[in-house]
Amino acid sequence: MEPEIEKQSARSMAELVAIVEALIFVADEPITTKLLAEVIEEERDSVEAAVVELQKEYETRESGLQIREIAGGWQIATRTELHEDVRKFLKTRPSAKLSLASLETLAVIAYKQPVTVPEILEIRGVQSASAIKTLLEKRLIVTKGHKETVGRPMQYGTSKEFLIQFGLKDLTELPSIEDFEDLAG
Amino acid sequence: MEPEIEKQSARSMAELVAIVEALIFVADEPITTKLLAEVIEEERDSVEAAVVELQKEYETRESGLQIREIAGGWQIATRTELHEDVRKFLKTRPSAKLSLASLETLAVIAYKQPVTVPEILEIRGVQSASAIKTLLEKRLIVTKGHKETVGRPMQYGTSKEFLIQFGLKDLTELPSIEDFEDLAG
Amino acid sequence: MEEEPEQFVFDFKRETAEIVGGSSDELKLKLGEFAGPLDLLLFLIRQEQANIFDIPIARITDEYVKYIRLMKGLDIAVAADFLVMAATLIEIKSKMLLPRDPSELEEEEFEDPRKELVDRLLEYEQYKAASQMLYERTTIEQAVFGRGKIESDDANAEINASVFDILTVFQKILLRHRDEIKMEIAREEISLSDMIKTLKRRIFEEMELNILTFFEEMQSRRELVTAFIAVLEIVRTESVKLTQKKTFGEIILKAVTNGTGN
Repeated sequence: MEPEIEKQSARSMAELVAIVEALIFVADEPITTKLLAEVIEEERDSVEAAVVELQKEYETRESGLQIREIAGGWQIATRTELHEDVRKFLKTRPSAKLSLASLETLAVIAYKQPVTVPEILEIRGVQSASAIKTLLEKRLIVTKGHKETVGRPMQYGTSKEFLIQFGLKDLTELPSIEDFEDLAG
Repeated sequence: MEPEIEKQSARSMAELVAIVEALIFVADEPITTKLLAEVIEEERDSVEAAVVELQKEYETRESGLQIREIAGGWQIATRTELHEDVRKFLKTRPSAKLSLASLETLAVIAYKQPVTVPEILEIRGVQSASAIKTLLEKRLIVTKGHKETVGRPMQYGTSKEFLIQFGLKDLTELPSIEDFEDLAG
Repeated sequence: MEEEPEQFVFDFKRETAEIVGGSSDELKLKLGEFAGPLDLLLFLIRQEQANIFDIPIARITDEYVKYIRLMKGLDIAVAADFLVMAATLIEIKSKMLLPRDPSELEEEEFEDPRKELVDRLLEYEQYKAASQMLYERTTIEQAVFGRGKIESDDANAEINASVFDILTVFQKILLRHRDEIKMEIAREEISLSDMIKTLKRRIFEEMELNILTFFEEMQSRRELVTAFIAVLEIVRTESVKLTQKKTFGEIILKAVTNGTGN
């Protein structure tokens, strides 16, 4: 006896649409109808119908999002008309998220400020130019005038934005290494 | 002439709802009304109204997704009822829970913040160093500057990540500690 | 199949934690996880079905001490805080045994030796209940999922940094820096006379030294050559002899003790 015969959907169309929406949403990559059907154990035809229904729903309510068929699978994406605003947001979003290189550079600047690029290089052992650019763009660091030494290199320090994003009242609130020594155990 | 005067929305409510939906979607962490308003250059009130409208829309169409207010911002997430299918697809298990010691330490920090290590010891009756380290590593707590007392011990408080992981809008959403009184004895 | 235990790493109702008395001395212990001495104490009070405001201190102290002995017997490391509590309990117990000063008979002036402990237990119990609430919240929260990755995420990195991360990273940089300096120092070539000194010290400290082991410690070809010359030099001038247990066996440098060394 084929198990297929017993595979009768207990889900209504609305439920099917909802679960399909959730799965497309959590997937890291476009998800195929086949995979959707396997996961929720439904017929491919009904899954396909549910996705099409969902797609229509997004269109009729003029959502800021769309259900897109791409690379043989389904995906939720922002609507093309909104790309300008989306791009603007992506560019300006304040974020404490940093790459490791930026984080390292920020750490050196935070603890050694005011500090010049050659000094940062000395401590980190690698060039930090692009990290400094990123940090300036994110407004986490600011320039602190030239150092009165050969070549008068620019000095950098942390900004007010840095304090806000890291929840510090002032720089004295930066923890020191000793502060965490008790936790080492 | 004040530029403010010109700041009149050229967007209809439907357009506002759409753009707000798109931005909440692309943001990789809860996005505040304030930031939304800044990016699209609209009044906070109209943005707030748009989000509430969006939230209603998701509810009435019984979407598989929901608009949630969390950690002071807005987020799109799957609906609780669908967790079994979603988890099956993601092949994830409920992630490892915190130990009893870490949870207790977290509870003390959440209610007593800002609080120092000796103060936590006083309440729990046991050293909490390794629990604090775990909580720091899991980003559930952050340092809150030094306490101006003998030894200037470091103070700790809960983080935004704490709000996110425990599904809280803000700290006031925590039930008051006195509410746990009648459980005694 | 394995998912169940993961979901409940511990049980707040603590139905599984109990001390089970076996036959004679053979006590069996079903270990519950106790978050601290106050936690254990609360458990014992509840197990004895005692009133928290009128703790039968003698009985609870006995139970507490018994439990700690059991843990020790099972080679479970007992944290110092548990021992501190045992001492506190014994102290309270002895205070309770002291006859009350008749002049203090008025109830108001009489301070119950248990009071401070009771207050602490009550406060602790609140936080324990709060931690259960947190536990439930995160369990519910685990049923909610955020969106999958989208393209624009890649542009935004990576580490959601806190002050703690800044410090940790800075510490790592300092360590890395120090290691590099150490390496640079090590890279400087050691002179022949220093090498001879090192070798001599090693032979006289260890009585005999495997030549291969010594050579393996060298960090560069130049050092190795210096070490080789040093060995030749020392055998020629000092009271040291080369021995080899069998042909092609290990070569050992030995100090000549009943010295005829010049």
